[in-house]
Amino acid sequence: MTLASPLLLNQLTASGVAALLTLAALAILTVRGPRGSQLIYGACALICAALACLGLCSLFSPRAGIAIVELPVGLPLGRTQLGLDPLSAAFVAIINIAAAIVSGYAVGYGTHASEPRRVVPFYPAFIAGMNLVLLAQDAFSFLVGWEAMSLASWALVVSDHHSAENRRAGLIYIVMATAGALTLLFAFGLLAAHGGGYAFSEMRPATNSAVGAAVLFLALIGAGSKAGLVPLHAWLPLAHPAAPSHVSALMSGVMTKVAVYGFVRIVFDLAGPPAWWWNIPVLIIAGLTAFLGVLYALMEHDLKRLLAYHTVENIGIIFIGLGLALAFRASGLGAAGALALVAAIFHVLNHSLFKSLLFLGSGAVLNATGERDMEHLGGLIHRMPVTAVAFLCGCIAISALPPFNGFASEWLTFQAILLSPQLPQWIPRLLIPAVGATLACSAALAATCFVKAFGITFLGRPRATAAAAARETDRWSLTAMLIFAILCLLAGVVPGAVMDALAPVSKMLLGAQLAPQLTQPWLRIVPIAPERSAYNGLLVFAMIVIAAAATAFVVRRFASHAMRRSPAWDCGFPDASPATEYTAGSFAQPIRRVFGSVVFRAQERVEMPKPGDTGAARAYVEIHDTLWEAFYAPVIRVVEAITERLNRLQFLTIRNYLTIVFAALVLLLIVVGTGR
Amino acid sequence: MTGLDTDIAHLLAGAMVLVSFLLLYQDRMFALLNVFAVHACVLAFSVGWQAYLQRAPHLFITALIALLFKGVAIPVALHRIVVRLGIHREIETVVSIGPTMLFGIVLVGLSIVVMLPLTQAEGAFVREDLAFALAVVLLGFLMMVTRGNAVSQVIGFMSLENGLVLAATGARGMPLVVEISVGFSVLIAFFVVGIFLFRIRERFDTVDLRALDMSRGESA
Amino acid sequence: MMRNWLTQLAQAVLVLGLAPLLSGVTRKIKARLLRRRGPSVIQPYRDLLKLIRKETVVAENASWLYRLAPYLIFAATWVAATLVPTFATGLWFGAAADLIVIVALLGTARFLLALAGLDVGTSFGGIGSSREMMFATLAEPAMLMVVFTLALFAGSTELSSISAYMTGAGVVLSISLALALVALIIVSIGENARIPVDNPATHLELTMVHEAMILEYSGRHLAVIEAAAFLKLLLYLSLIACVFTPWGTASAAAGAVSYGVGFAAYLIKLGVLAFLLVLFETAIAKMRVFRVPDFLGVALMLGLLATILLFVSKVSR
Amino acid sequence: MSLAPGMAALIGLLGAPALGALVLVATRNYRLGAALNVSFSAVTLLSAAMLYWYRPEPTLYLLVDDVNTVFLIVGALVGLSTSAFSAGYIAHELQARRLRPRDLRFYHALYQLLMFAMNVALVSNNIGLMWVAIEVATLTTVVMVGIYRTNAALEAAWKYFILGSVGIALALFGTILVYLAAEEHLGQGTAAMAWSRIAAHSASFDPALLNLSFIFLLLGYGTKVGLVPVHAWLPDAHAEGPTPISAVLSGLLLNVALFALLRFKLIMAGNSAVIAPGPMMVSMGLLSLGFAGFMIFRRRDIKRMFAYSSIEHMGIITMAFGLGGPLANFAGLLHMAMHSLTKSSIFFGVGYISQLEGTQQIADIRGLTQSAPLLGWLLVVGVIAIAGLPPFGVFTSEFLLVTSTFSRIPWLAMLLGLGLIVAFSAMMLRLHGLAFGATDQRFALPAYRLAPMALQLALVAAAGIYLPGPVVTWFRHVASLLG
Repeated sequence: MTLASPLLLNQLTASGVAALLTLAALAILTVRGPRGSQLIYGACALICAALACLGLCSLFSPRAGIAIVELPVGLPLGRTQLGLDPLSAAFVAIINIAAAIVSGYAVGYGTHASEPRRVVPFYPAFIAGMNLVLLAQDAFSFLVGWEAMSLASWALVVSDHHSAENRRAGLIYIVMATAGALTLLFAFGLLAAHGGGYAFSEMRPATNSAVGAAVLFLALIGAGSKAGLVPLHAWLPLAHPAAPSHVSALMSGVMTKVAVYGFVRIVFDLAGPPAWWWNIPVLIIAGLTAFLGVLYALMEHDLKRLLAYHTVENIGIIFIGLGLALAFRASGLGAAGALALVAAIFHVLNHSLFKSLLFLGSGAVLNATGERDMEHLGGLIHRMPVTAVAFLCGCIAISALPPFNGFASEWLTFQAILLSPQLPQWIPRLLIPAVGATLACSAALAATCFVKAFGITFLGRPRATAAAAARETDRWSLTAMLIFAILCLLAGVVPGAVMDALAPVSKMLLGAQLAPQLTQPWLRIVPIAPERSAYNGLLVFAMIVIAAAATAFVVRRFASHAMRRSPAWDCGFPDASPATEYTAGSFAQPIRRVFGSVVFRAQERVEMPKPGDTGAARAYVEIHDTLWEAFYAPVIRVVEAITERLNRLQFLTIRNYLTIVFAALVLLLIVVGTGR
Repeated sequence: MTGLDTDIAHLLAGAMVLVSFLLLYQDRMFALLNVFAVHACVLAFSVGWQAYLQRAPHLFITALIALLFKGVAIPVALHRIVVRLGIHREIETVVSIGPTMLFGIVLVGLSIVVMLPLTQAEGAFVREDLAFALAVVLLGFLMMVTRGNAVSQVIGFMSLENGLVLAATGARGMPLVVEISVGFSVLIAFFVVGIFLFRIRERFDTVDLRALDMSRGESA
Repeated sequence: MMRNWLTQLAQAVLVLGLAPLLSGVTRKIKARLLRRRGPSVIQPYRDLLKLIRKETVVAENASWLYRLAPYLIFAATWVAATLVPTFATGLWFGAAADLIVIVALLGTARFLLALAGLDVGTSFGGIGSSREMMFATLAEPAMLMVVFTLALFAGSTELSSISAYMTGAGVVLSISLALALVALIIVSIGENARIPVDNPATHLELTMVHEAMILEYSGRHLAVIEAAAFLKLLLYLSLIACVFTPWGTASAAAGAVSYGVGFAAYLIKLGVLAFLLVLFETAIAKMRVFRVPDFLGVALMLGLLATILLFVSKVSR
Repeated sequence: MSLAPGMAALIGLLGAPALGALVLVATRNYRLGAALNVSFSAVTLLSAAMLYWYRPEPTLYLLVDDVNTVFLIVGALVGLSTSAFSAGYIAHELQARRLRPRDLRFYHALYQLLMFAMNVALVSNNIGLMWVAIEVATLTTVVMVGIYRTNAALEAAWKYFILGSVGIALALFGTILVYLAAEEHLGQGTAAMAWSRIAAHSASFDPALLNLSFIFLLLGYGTKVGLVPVHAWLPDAHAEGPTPISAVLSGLLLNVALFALLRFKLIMAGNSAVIAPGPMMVSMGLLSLGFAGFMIFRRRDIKRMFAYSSIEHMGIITMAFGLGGPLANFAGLLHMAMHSLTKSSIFFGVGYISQLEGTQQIADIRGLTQSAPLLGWLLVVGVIAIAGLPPFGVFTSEFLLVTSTFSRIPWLAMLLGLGLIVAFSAMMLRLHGLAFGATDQRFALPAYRLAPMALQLALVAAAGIYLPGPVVTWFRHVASLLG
């Protein structure tokens, strides 16, 4: 159906971005207290909702080519070009749905900010920056949006600037973000040089395989560092938790998706047809990212950092899908490529939903208890029942368990992996099953991790007074979280709708698309052929509900209704003190034993008191951030060494400086004298 | 002009290089001052000769400045400063005389080498005048670098600047030479006065630049 | 269509009915092998009924999750079990969910069970949950690797198609298939808390895993969870039966006779498999907890090996 | 007879500061002096702006073309806002007893003298005259740097003076050589010193002489530009002098010296036989960029830190011009203008900060966004702008420079990017300490005194978002002139 002319849609979207920017300016001037920030957040929610609708409309509106909105601003030697093609339209829809709901949450949550003026103005600017990236059809405005996104989020990260930890996070974040942007700058420089212009339309024809390869690696570094690919993820678990929780939700659930968009845009759209080996680096890095991300998460006891590390894992899953798409595309297997790509973008949507939900939940917890450390939480399910329900949905979804949405996209990814024998080359055919195993492993680990996250935080008994005194959060927040939970379920139950919505994207990027799914009987999804594989989320969900209901009914019908509350039995010697509960650390101990000793050089040490000594025995756990020690510490050491050396030049005598000048002069004279 | 004229100009230029070497050789403050006076006088003669050759009367002003200001005034002033500061002990050299001289020779060689590729159209003599001027400049610079004491550094700078004036006058019909030489005299005056000021303000107990570097903006 | 409906329904009821019997049989055989007389094979039914009639004791700080979990666990397991063709393929519901979904459904059940174990906040519940999840992190990928292998053979993840392929002429005795079988067996031992991974009969606290999670449960809740456990065992055995010994299984459009045959064949297969399982169990001793990862890791490696061998050897279909 | 508007503009441009210098020596009242200072600078700006439309006839001594008009206008603009800033600044210095009214007379007079000298240097067509003007400018700044007469200040001035004079001497030698090269073709006398003539005929000059001369000019004027390794005077001079002078140094004097360098580069470019000046400039630029980037890490003095940042950006600009080509030149030109505006405005902020905090030590300053919100955030904005992040003009120029370089010489662009990142991280490291962190101090600073800073930053932001068409075409034309 055509709802409006694409041009009009693009103009409206652009004006939506402008509206967000004006909102930011307005916030600087007006916001003083909670009231003002509530208004701003409300407005953000509305604008984002509108933007999401626009994105959907232009996704579904049939188009020939792309209607460019040209603005006279921007690059002096070019013109700013904005517009939505199916790819950007899909992402606009995805990020703005999440952003809208998060803004709604912020209406309630944002009132707790101690210094709203450090948060509220940057919030709309942040969203505006992300939308600008998606709208941009030329390199300059793309990078402007990219950097605006980084800057605004940096300001939000350091908004609570009193803690040195946050300042450090902000520093690492902004530096790595800028480095990434620089590599993207290189990529665009290459493309522009070969295409003869900074507009994407001019770059596309530049199909030179060497250039393409270089661009692939640059994009992998540039966009990958923003998305959080290992080993460029270091900033992510520092920065995301440091920001206020609704911002963390945006950064983890939404901003990383913009990075994924950047990668797809550059590699699939601009870099020309892929060579057969392009998928190899992508798949290897993606597999590592997925696996290491979840392992790091398992070692975390800080709720928000745990979630941040899971973002790393999910980015890995998404990039596995993208790598598969690259492989299939290179071998001309259009349908398979479409399947992989759809799976990846579907997972983008899912992650933006459940990760935002989980961060909002952690925000609610943080707000109610003032605690991010799970070792001090527990038993919140009694005091925050609604939050608990929503959070549980998020946990099941991110653990890729049916009938929620996380499973649907991972199922599709598995189906894509199973198509890889069709590939002619040997290396991918050997690599991809290994990647599949990694994917399966990380899915199982994720389940473990979220049993820990939910179990330790919400179940059991409170481990600290703060947790015991917690209160359920405000209505706005609860509504937002419940909406997210419902969306997670919906996307899992009718995945066909999403897949059909993403068909134009795969058509645009790969020239192939999956068969329409909504026409299948009983709303099942059939990626390739019904006798090959099919999944029907709706039916599975219905069956579980019916079976559970039936069982419950039967049991209640025939069973004795007598029920008694009593102290826990605990094999006969229950201990009242919560200290005897299983903690996050002890829950993760088996995993630490199995994987950690290799990956983290983890060591456990127990100090037993002397016989007869009544002192307590102490257990120490030592864990190394091996990636940091391998990749970042050396760089820092080198820089320090260099600065140490060079710094002496600040403290020479005038005569020494004269000597340097003299030396330079003589040197140049010699150069010229012996020049020919 | 006849060959003899240019030969004389040539000779004077060569003489300046020689005197520059003498400057490098000195290790007594007063001797240094006297030699510099000679340096300035030779410059004055060469400039005057150029003025005569080029029929450029204004160059005589430059010559006069060289003679009076650099040949007399500055040495006298510095002499008094040296006495006042009581630094008429040996000049502490950063690099000892011998190597300095050797390096000086290398520099002269270098300056000739770089002048060689000049096209013949210039005329051999201008070319070698230039070479000498460059040599004087470099030697002056060398002196600034190898002497650890402000007064001798001033002298190094002035000999460097003499080389410039030599080159400027050697270049036929170059305008603004007078202005430039005046400008430089101002500069040198600054220099001397600076040293003098530092002394009488008693901010630095010695004008040895090492001491001058004591107070750093940011102490390491 | 209608027939499929009925088969499906019958199947759902059948697995529900057979599951306790299977456990009863295994216990009986085990007892015999240990030279005990052992309880009657219908003892599990009696246990369930008794439990249902008993008063339910719920720990004080147990939450709604604790009381809801048993039903969900049971439901997920049951749905998964009904997805596995027993006596007839071409189940109507089979078209809606494939082998991966079955694995994932069991994952859901495990997830909820682990949460339930943590809910009361006792240390034993914690031990159980954390160890169970640790086993799962190896067992689940191993299972998925098996699924990959089968799927690559049959060019489908649908159980019906797979077993159809296995019966068909195209099947070859391949090393991958053997590896997959071994992996699948190891996984099913681990998943069903059998020796050497875990001992269903133990109540020695420090060694128990599955029992530790359900330590606090009693009455009807316990009954439902036990039923779920029975179902799980049945599921795995009939999965092996359906994939690796598909003979006799009736096809979708077959007549009543072939259904009868299929049913008989199914019972026989179950009996044999149960016997083998128990034989294995009695033959070896239980492992230390931290030896188990190696045991399951072997399964994972075998599965991966099987898959890769296929990927390399096989032309795509 | 009526006076051509171009000539009138020129007279205003040179006359206003000259007259200003004379008048200001005579004014005792420092408030009046400050006011006069501002007004004279305003006149200068007006006449500079007039030059954009009306050009006087070029003579052997004076030449106004598109190239130096850019420098003139930017310079006059910075000069005006700096004078406005210094009006507020010196008042505080008086209260703090760091300066006496008598100093201010000199200060203001010298300020105008400096403006005069720099304008002369920019409009002079005669390379000798240009040299003289730059020497005068140097000497005036030397005096102004030493105006506090503290140990550190005198030492900085002394260092600046000695290194500067050596630089001047080298530049002179280069000038003489250029004259010699020109003299044999253009005849003796002034004609052979007129840049326009020389540039026009340099093709036939003796390449050896030109090579030699360029070495001396590169080192001589490079000293003024603050290129590594002849930069040593710059950080101390910036750190110890009064902040307005730091602003003028970074915002103007460096550009003037760079302009001189450009003029001679054009002469070189005219002759095909010479060794290309580009590589030398590029390598010195890169060296400065990297060196300054690393040096910023360990700076303890806030003004010295930004001084090093000036070295860094001068390196970038020199590199851009050294690369040549329309795109790189455009980028260099834009970067030059943006850097002047941004850096001077940063120095305004730094001046207030050091006055409020009573120290220049970075370690003693923290939480500015809390203690003085407006000032603190302006500083953050300024640093972000100078660090080359959007939506500021510096980003535009760096975007153009990096992309164009990467497409031509990838490894060079890599080095450039590396230097940029190093410098960026260093700046950010310091900024986090300065702008954030808990503090219980609260400063009251009237907003209007921040007007110059805010206005310039706004200008930079505007330029980053939208550069008017005429300006673009103008800059492109200049870029094409710069070859």
